[in-house]
This record gives sequence, C-alpha cells and structure tokens, in this order.
Amino acid sequence: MDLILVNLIDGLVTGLLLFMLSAGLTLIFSMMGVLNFAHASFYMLGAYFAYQISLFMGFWMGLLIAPVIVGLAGAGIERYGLRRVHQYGHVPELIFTFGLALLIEEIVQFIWGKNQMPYSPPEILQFTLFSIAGNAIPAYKIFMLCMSMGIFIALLYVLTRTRVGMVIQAALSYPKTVEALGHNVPLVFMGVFGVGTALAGVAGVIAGPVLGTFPGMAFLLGSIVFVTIVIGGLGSLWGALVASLLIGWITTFAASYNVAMADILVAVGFEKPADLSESALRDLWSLTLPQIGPILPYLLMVLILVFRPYGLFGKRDV
Amino acid sequence: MNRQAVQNQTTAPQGGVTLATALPWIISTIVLLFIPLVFTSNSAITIMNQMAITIIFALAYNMLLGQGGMLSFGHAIYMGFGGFVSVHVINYVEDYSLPLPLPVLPLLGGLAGLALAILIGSFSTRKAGTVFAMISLGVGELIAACSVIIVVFFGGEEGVSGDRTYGLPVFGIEFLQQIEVYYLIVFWLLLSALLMYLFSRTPVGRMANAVRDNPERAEFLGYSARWVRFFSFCASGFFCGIAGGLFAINYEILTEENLNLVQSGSILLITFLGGVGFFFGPIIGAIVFTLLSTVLSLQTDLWQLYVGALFLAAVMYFPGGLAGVIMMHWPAFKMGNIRLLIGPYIKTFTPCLVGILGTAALIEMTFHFRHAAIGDEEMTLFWTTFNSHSVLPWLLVVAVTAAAFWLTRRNLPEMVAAWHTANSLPGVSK
Amino acid sequence: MTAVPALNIQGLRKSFGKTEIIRGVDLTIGRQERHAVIGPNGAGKSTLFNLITGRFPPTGGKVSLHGKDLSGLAPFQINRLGLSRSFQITNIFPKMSVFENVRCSLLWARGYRYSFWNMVSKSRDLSEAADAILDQINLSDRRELPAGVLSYAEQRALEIGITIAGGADVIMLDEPTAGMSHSETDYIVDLIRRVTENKTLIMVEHDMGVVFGLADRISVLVYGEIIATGRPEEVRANPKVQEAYLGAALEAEH
Amino acid sequence: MGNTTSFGVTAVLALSVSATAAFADNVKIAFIDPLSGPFASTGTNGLHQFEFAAEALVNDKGGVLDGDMFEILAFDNKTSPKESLIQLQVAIDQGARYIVQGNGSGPAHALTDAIKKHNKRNPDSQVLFLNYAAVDPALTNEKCSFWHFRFDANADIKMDALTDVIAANEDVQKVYVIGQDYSFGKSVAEAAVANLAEKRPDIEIVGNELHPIGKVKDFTPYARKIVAAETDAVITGNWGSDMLGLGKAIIENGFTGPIYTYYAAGSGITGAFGETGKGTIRLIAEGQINPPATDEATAYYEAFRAKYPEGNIDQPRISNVIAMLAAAIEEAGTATDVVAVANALEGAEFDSMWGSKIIMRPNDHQAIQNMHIAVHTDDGITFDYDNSGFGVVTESEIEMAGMDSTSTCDMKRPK
Repeated sequence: MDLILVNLIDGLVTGLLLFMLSAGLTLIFSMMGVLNFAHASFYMLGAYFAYQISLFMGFWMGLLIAPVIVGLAGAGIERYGLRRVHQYGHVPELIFTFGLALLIEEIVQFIWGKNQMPYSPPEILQFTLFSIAGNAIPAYKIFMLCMSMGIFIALLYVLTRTRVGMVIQAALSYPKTVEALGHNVPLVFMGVFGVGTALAGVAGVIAGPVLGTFPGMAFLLGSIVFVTIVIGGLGSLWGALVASLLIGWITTFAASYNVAMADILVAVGFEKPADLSESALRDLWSLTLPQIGPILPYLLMVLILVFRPYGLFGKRDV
Repeated sequence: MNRQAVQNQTTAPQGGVTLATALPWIISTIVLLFIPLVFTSNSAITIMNQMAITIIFALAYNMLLGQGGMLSFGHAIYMGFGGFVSVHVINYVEDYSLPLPLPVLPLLGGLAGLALAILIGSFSTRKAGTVFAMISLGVGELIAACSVIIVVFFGGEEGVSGDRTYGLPVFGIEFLQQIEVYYLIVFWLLLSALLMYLFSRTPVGRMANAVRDNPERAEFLGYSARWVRFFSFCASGFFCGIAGGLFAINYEILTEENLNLVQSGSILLITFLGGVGFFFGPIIGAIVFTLLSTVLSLQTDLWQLYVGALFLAAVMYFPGGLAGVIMMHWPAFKMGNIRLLIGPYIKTFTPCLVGILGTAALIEMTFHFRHAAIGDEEMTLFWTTFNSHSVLPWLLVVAVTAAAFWLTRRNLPEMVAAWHTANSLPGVSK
Repeated sequence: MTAVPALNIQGLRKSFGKTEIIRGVDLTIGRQERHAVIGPNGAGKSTLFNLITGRFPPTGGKVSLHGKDLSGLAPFQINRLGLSRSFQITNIFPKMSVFENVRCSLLWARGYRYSFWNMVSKSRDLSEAADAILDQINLSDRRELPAGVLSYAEQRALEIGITIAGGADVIMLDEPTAGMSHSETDYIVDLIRRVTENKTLIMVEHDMGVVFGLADRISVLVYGEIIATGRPEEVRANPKVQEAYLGAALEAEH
Repeated sequence: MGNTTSFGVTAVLALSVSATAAFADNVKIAFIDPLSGPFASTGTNGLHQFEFAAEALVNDKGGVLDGDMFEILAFDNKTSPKESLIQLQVAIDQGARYIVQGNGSGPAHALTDAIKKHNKRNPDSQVLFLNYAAVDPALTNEKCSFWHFRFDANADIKMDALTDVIAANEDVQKVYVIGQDYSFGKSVAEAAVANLAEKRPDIEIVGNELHPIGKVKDFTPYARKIVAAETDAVITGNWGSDMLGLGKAIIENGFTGPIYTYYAAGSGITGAFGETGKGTIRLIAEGQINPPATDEATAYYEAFRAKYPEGNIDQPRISNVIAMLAAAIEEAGTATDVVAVANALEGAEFDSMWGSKIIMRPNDHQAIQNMHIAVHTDDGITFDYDNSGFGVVTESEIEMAGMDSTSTCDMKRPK
C-alpha cells in the first residue's frame, strides 16, 4: 500500500515532466502541423546550458537563463530554418527537424564531449523531505513537482485568460481561420515555437540532474513525447496532460511490479513446460512486466490509433 | 517556384520500350558488371555490396514515401524480418541438407517481408498522413524491442548468424569470395530495380501517385485509397525483404541493429537526400550515404556532424534532393543552354567549396586543439601537416575561408542571372 | 424518360451537431436530364452533393442510383456504379501531368483495377482514350505539364475532364464556372454541353445565365429544403422562388 | 543515368580507402570500435590506451623482430555489427593481421564469426582477433574459435570472483540482481544466482530482474523495489547511462549497502557519481589502479597522463594485449604467419605491471588473471578518473580467478 503511494508520486513526477515537453510539442504540432523531431533536443540543450551556467552562477541562475536561451534558439531556428522549409510541405519540414535533432546531438558532443556531465541538484535541495515506509522522497523531486505544476497553471492561465492565448487556442482548432482573421500567423508561429522549446528547456534544466545529462538523453525521450501527444489527441492540452500522467504511471507501475507472464499463463490454464530451454516459447514464459514496461506506451499508441485515430481527447484526426 | 514544379513532376515516359528508356538500364548493367575490374580490393567490393543492398532498400522505401506519399518511421523491420527469415533458412537448409540453391534465398526473404507487410498493412494503411506515420513508429519500436526479448527467433544482442557456403555449388560457384556475392547482389539489384520501376508504371503504381496527391479525388475515380496504399505497402515490404535476404547472404549475420529505429531513420534520410521525386533519387542517396558512412568515417571522427549539416542544408536549399538538383538542369540541357552555366558554376561553386572545406578545417582544428594528446600538436588535414597549436595556420584558414565565402557571395548574382538566361527560350517567359 | 430514374433521393437529412443543414430533400432526376440545383449561399447545395456521392454519411433518408440504394457505400463504390463528380474547389492531382490526370481517371472504368501486371503505357487503347478526352477539353497542348501549373480555367476544364473520363452516365458538377470571367464561362458551358451529351447531368451553379442556358429542369434549395422543382420557365415564374431568391437576380439580369 | 555518374565518385573515394595503407613492415593492428555515436568516449579512450601502449611498450623499445613497429589503425564501427564487418574488410585490405575490439558483444560475435569464415576462405590473409573487453562467456565456450583470444575475464569468471568476496562477507544476507535485458545482462544474472547458491545457500536472492536496455528514462521505480526489498547488496552488469541512472537512483532513494558493478568507472561515470557514490559503488575488474601495483605501472600511468590529461587507464588489460602480442611475435619469429603467433599466444604466461600473472588458457583462449574488487572513493587515490578527484581503490584480490573453471570449448585448430 505504501509502495503504491510512493509509485503514485514517482509516476506523477515523470508524467508532469513529460507534460512540459508534450505541452509545447502539441502546441507546435497542432498549429504548424510540424512533427518536431528535434523537440527533445531542446530539452537536452536546456540541460546542457543550465549545467554550463551552473558552473559559473549556480543552479538557480541556470534555471532562469537556460530556458530563455533555448527559447531564443528555438525561435531563431523557426525563423531562419523551418519557415524556409515550410513552403515545401510537411515531409521536408519533418526531415528538417529530424536532421536538426541529429545535428544538435553532434554539436552537443562536439562542445561538451560524449560523457555524462556531473550536473547535480543544488545543495539546498539535496535532502530527504520525508519517507514513506523507508522510501525516501528527495526534496528535489517535490521541487520538480511544484515547478511542473506551476508551469501548467501558468500555461493554463495564458491560454484561457489572455488575448494571445485565445488566438492560440483558436489556431489549435482552426488554423486556417485564424490566418484569415488577419493575425500575424508567422509571428504567432515563431512565438509558439519559441515558447514550446523554452518549455522543453525548462524540463531539461530540472530533469538533467536526476535523469542524467548526456548526449543520448534526447534520443531516449524523443519518440515517447510524440506517443504522448498522439495518445492524448492533437490540439488538446488536457489530452496531453492526461496522456503524460497515464504514461508516467504506466511506466512507473510496470517497472515496479514483477508480474510474470508465467504466472498469468499458468493462471489461465496453460502448463509450464518442464524444460524451458527446449521450448520455442521460452521467451514468452520468462517474460516479466518490467521487461516490457517502457514499450507499453507504444503498444497503447498503436491500439489507440487503430481504434480511435483522433486520440483520447482530440477532435480531429492526427 | 519553377524548381518546385519541375522536381515534383512525375516522370512518365510514354509508349513502349524505346532506346531512350532502356539506355540507363543498359549502361547501369554494364557499369555494374565491370566495376569490380576497376576496384578489385575486397573492401571496395564490400562497400559496393553494402551500397547495392541499401539501394534496393531505399528504392523500396521510396515506393512508399515518394510514390505513395506514406511516411514510415519503422521500415527497417521489413528488411530486418526478411533477413532474419533468410538466415534461419540458411541454417535450416544446412542442418537438413536441403537442395535450396543460395541465389534464390532473397526471394524467400522477400516473401517474408511481404507477409509481415500484409499483416501490418492490414491495419496501418487505413489512413495516410500522421496516423500511418505514428503507427509505423509504434510498430517499428515494438518489433525492435521484441528483438532483444524474443531470443529464440532474433538471437538477442549477438543476433543470428549462418554460413552462406552451405550448399552445393551453383554453376561451380560456392560463394566463398566477396566478388561472387557481389555478382549475386548485382543480379538481384537489377532485377528488383527493374521490377520496382515497372511497378510504378502499372495501374496500381500510377494510382499510388494519384492517392499520394489527392486521396479524395482518387476515391471519386473508383479507387479505394486504402487498397491502393495497401498494395504499395505490400510491394514495398516485398522488396525490403529481398534487401534483407541479400544482407543475410552478404554479412551472414542479422542482429538487432537491422530492426531498430536508427536504421529506419537513416533510410528515410537516405531516400530524402537522394530525392523522393524521381525513381533514381534513392539510388544516388544510397550511394552517397554509404560512402559518407564508410569512407568519411575513416577520415574523421566528426563525420556525423557533417552528415547532419549536409542533411539540413539539403532540405533547406534542395528539397528535391540530389536527384532534384540534377533534374533542375534538364530543361536547360534540353535547350542546349547548359554550357552557359558552366562558367558561372565554376566561378561560384569553387570558392563555395573552398569555403565549406575551410569551415570543416576550422572545426577539425578546434577538435584537434581540444582533444589531441599533449605533445601531439601536429595534425594532418588535406594532405598538409601543421601544428594546430600555432597561430599561423588558424589565421591562414580563417582568411581563406572568409575570402572564399566573400567570393561566393560576389559571384552569386552572376550565377543566378546565368541560370535565368539558360532556362528561358527566346520569347518564352517562365 | 424510362421507368427507373437516374437518381432518386428520398427524405434525405443531414445534421452537423445540432444544426440541420439538409432538412428532408426529395428529388427525382430522370435519365439524360440536365438538372441544376440553385439556391442562396449556405442553402446546403454542396452538402447535398456530398451526401449523394458518399463523402458524408446522411443522418436520414436514402439515395438510389438507377434504382440501387447507395446507403453505406464509400465514394469509390458509388463511383463504380456510374456516378462521377467534380468539386467546388479544384480537386485534381497537381503533381501529375495533365495527361496522367486523365489517364488515371480512365483506369478503373477500363477494367485495370488494382492490377500490377499491366503496364499502363503499353496500352494504346488507354493512351488514345486519354488523348481523346484531352482533345475534348482543349488541353492537348498542355499534355505534359504538371496539372498544378495550369491556369485556373484550365484546371477547371481538367477537373471536368477527369470527372467525365471514367464514362459514368451520371455526372455531378459543383459550381463548374465559379470564379471565371465571361469568356472562360462561355468556354466551360460549351464544354459541359458537349461532354454531357446523352448523359445525366446534375450541377450546382450560381451563374443564372449558365443555369438557364443548360438545364432541362431546375431545383431550388433554400435552407436545406427544395422549395421548387421544374422547367426553367416554371421555376422562374414560381412566386415562392422569386420571393426567396430569384427576384433580385432576375431583375439584375434583365 | 544517376547510377553511372555516382559510381565514378565511388570509384575515386574507394581508391582513397586503400591508398592510405602504404607503410612497409609495420605490424598493423586494426582497432575496430565505436569512435562516433553514444559509446564513442569509451572507444576513443580505448584507442588512446592502445596507441600509448604500442608506443611505450613496443616502439620506444625498438619494436619487435628486426625493428618492426606496431601501428594502430583506427576504424569506427559505430557499435554496429554490420559496420564492424565492413571495417574488418577494409582493415584486412590495408594489411592488418591483428584485430582488436571490445565494446559490445554484438560486434564481437559478428567479428569472431566473420574472421572464422574469412580465415577458412582466404588462407593468404588470415587474421587474429584479440578481444580486449567483450565478456560474453559464449565467446570462449560454445562459440570459441582458434582465432579469438580474450584478455579480459569473462562475465562468469568475474562473477565467480565477485561472489567469492560476497560469500566471505557474513553481513550479506540478501542480494538483489538487476541488469539490462540482453545476453550479457542475462548471463550476469544466471552466474550470480548459480554461484551464490553454491557458495552461500543461506543468501536470499530478493530480486532478480531485467530492464530494457537503453530505454529506461527514470530508474526510480526500480530503486524503490530494491530499497523495499531491504537487500544488503546489489549486483548489476549495467553500463553507460543505464549504469549511472540505476546507481544514482538507488543511492538517492536511500540505499547504503554495496552496489557491485562491472562497469561503473571511467568514461565520465566516475565523475558523474562523484560524492554520491562514495563507498557504495564497487567494481570488479582485472587490474589494480590504486594503490599502484608496481613502480612500472606508476610510471606508465604518469606518462599516459602527461600525454592524455583527460584520459583514464580504465582498461589496464589493453597494455597486456600489446605486450603479450609483442612477446608472441618474438617467440614465433614472424608477424605475418598468424597461426604461429596464435600458437605462441596459446598458453603464454606474462607478468603484468598491474599486479597479476596472466596465463592464456590454451583450451579456450581465455586469459586467466587476478581479479580486483575496488571501491569508488576519493580517499587514497593516486590516479583518479575523469579528473574528478574520485577513483577506484582496490579492496580485495582474487588470485588467478577462474583458473579451474570449465569450458565447453571444442576448438578446431588449423592443420
């Protein structure tokens, strides 16, 4: 029971972190139609920039400055790269972001090398806030939780209470109409891209110290962010939130419980072969839930796309 | 945007077989047959084998992307599956001494790829666009993940290996040497390329183009977009499987890397780099990419940086890929104006190339400066050895690079003007 | 007119959310009739077209083609039964050549179906038929150009060419002359007249000159209901029509 | 037309591949390991160690035979079996007769297999495979080959040694085994369970699980289970970011006991663990770094540091590979007849500067040597890793580990 509570908290942290990435991506995706493959690369840039800044000015300045730099870089890439490619259509746009992801990873390796960076949480947060049945909950985790909540609330406020937010929301559902209404759509695009990438940057800054700051961190997270927004449904912030939490909890719980396929098979009436090494199905018999935990989201996505192509909360086809 | 129109146009020669349509095939065949006489080393042949396999794979991929407008993020699984089945067949045939000659093995690989494509395509081709793309990503990831879990079939991390020299010699050939395998691959390359080319000329191939451009209109012409996509998908899976079978013969080992997303991503990049708008585009892409990854990686550790930059530059400035660049010149060539371009091209692209090489040199020098061993300050670049820690080479390279780019910029208007002249007939405005 | 009408619509309804766009349409169109559907903007004319051709599923009612019920059929199945349509917004294959556009629209009707053992370019029959249609729509000299670079009027002509190429005997044209100049309109009207010879034509049109010049019968659709159907002079004389829609337009014309 | 023009380019470039091989009489050793991609840092560092060893141990002493120098040719295999095979072919064409590789069992299996076939099919250009780090036991058991020599202890031998130490520690009552879901992770787990069952039946295995390799973003849930199981020790074969992620998560969630690892040192991992891992992370490896085993090792390491200030000697066996190869070539009297060299290597005995005698076991070509269990700390460090102030200090030594271990190898020797 205690472990369930701990897992709920852990899953929440993972889920909200994922949400910071998927929120920006769903905005970009639904407004501009761009499957931004480089989104997770901005998350990586956030972590590396923050690490570099933290060497000179400490963690907190990194938290403040790094996302801004990432956002500016994102806006710049939109302005001088993506906008140019936009005229050629969606596939070239996608290849552009694909190549961009590759290039960013290479540049990061060129500048910082290929090793893990010793990027750690600030001293002030390096203590155990409380324990549940022997399971320590580090203060930094709760800090991550508060940060992501804060950003979610701020985002919700901007989108529902401000004029810019209204335009963006309208653009999510009716991208063509908004253009027709005379809004400066390129500027909105650039702004959304900048803010979206900055959000990814924030995620990188706060996740870097716990999940590791290394050149593979973008690739590790890259496709799962797509999976999240597709499951949630395009253009739906709530969908992104729900899907993020869902994936956070699914992966956490799947990793936590050693449900073995053998038990399930025996329970439904199959007989375990005496000599597993000779059986053609030996891999099935030895399968456990933690083994397949991280690929469950993909399975979920395929099933959702086959039976409900617009995702959980989406109104139009992805 | 004249370029846009030209590059996206589907080339469709009329009438039956003419010398003009057959000529590229004849030339390719002759070149493929005689090239091993020029490059006799095993490594060159190995690289050419790799190229040929990649060409088949890329052409098969372009049946989807270029001709059918379907973007797949997990296409490696069809080639990989074909390869795994082939290598299992090799082992099975060896264990039971069955009379299966090696040269027909790729066909079995193809059928395996086809079977998987039928299975996956039955639900993934219902929609095009993002739904298809994301399903392909999901399925690709699932099967790639299975490859380390289902050890019985995929062999885990070390993969499954076999020995291609199992059987009776076919016409006295035992496939001991790379060169023998080369000719086997060339045979299958020509056959598959020809079949894929002909496929694009069949009703279903033509309708694949129509469905790519406008699925709704195609539906109102009596064709179900879904079935057209499904048939293209299956055909693509079949040829991917053939590539997989050849991979099994050439490398005699299949591993998890044949299925993973890296492989799927690179075939997308290869195809796009070559140009999706033309049948021969992926061929160029496969050749260039194989050279980059084998030859450039021998020269520098930073090759992936350059490849990444190349892709970005290509997609920004040449969205039609390398084939698009070549075909851009076709109108001028037909009008006999190509010579007008030669001078301006030399004047612009020579400094441009120098500038790019200069930039690369600066990157290499920075890298060397930061990572070289102490006392090991000498580096060799473009057949020149110098000290990367002294100021002079830096000044020199910076100056040359800057001058080269300045010259490029200065000569650019002239080239653009020449381009317009070369592409306009007297009295005809574009 | 034969016993079985070309198209028969009974009690057709369509709602989007709470709004009912088509509110019970009954219409019978005989063989080889040229029928025009007119009505003010937003009356639901294009929606009616989309319901007939299976682009949208209807909320209620049914459509039958040559006496065959079309409910639940996909557009491509309806097309195979001999109904072909054009679109209000030009709907061609922009990246393919003009010739290819026409040839593709011939494929199914000529029985090529999903075959991957025939070479289309080998079929003289197919090429000649496609060229004949190009000739008919006056685009022979544009044969090799990508359709996307044609002028607007040429694209509209191509659209009609694609629509008729399959040899369907019921042709539906959605605003074929929209956005055209006078001379272009005359060209298209003449084209339509020629290519729909001995066929059933159903068209949505705003240009009254075109409507009264072409149509054998006219239906007036207002707010999702047909308020009048009949020969041009009957419709012109119908007071309900004049009140609802035609009055202003007719006055302006004369 | 595209095919023809592009093949011209191919031609020119393919020529340049073979044109670089023009030195005479050098003993060419092809290093085929990742120099780009995620494992490039390990690969590059390994290359530096090879180049340094060749210079310091052979070339500076006048080479082998009549002054033939060792030359290391570097090839980037991107950790891919396919690329390994292409580069193998290029290497052979360039005249390399000795292949060294270590990162990844996948490429190692592909290479042994390909070399076996190559040597059978091309008796004129036979090559030897000197495996310095791929530890899959199969390579010296059912898949063993006359052409393959392993200089690192295999996973089973390491686990045998490791469990000796664990068995001697009465405080350990519960052990948790966790690893990556692939052949190596599985063999580590199997060996751990089997060895513990034999040596200390009273030890309870409270957890034994695999997680997907390179796909886990957050190891917290795994760490929770480990902490909740109240285990006394953790054993893992993880490497790379999976090692760091797992280790950090376990420690941060309150575990204080020993974490026994195979690969938690160097390549930035030591630096990234830093203070967090102090006294907890333990490493089983063949060489003794701290305190330096011999004066020779101190001098060697200092010279290496002077040349590569950023580098680590985290694979001391690399110098053993070079030194033992040189000795074998001298004994065989030839560098080109690799069968003679292989016969000389078989059963060779060698005193390593890293504090061990090494015997190349003839029946399976597995090097038998002392194993060292070291702890991650900043106390008593002579040579740190990653310039972090932290390094590994040897706690215990297992002499000639696995000397009497059996092998299923049925080696086919050339006639």
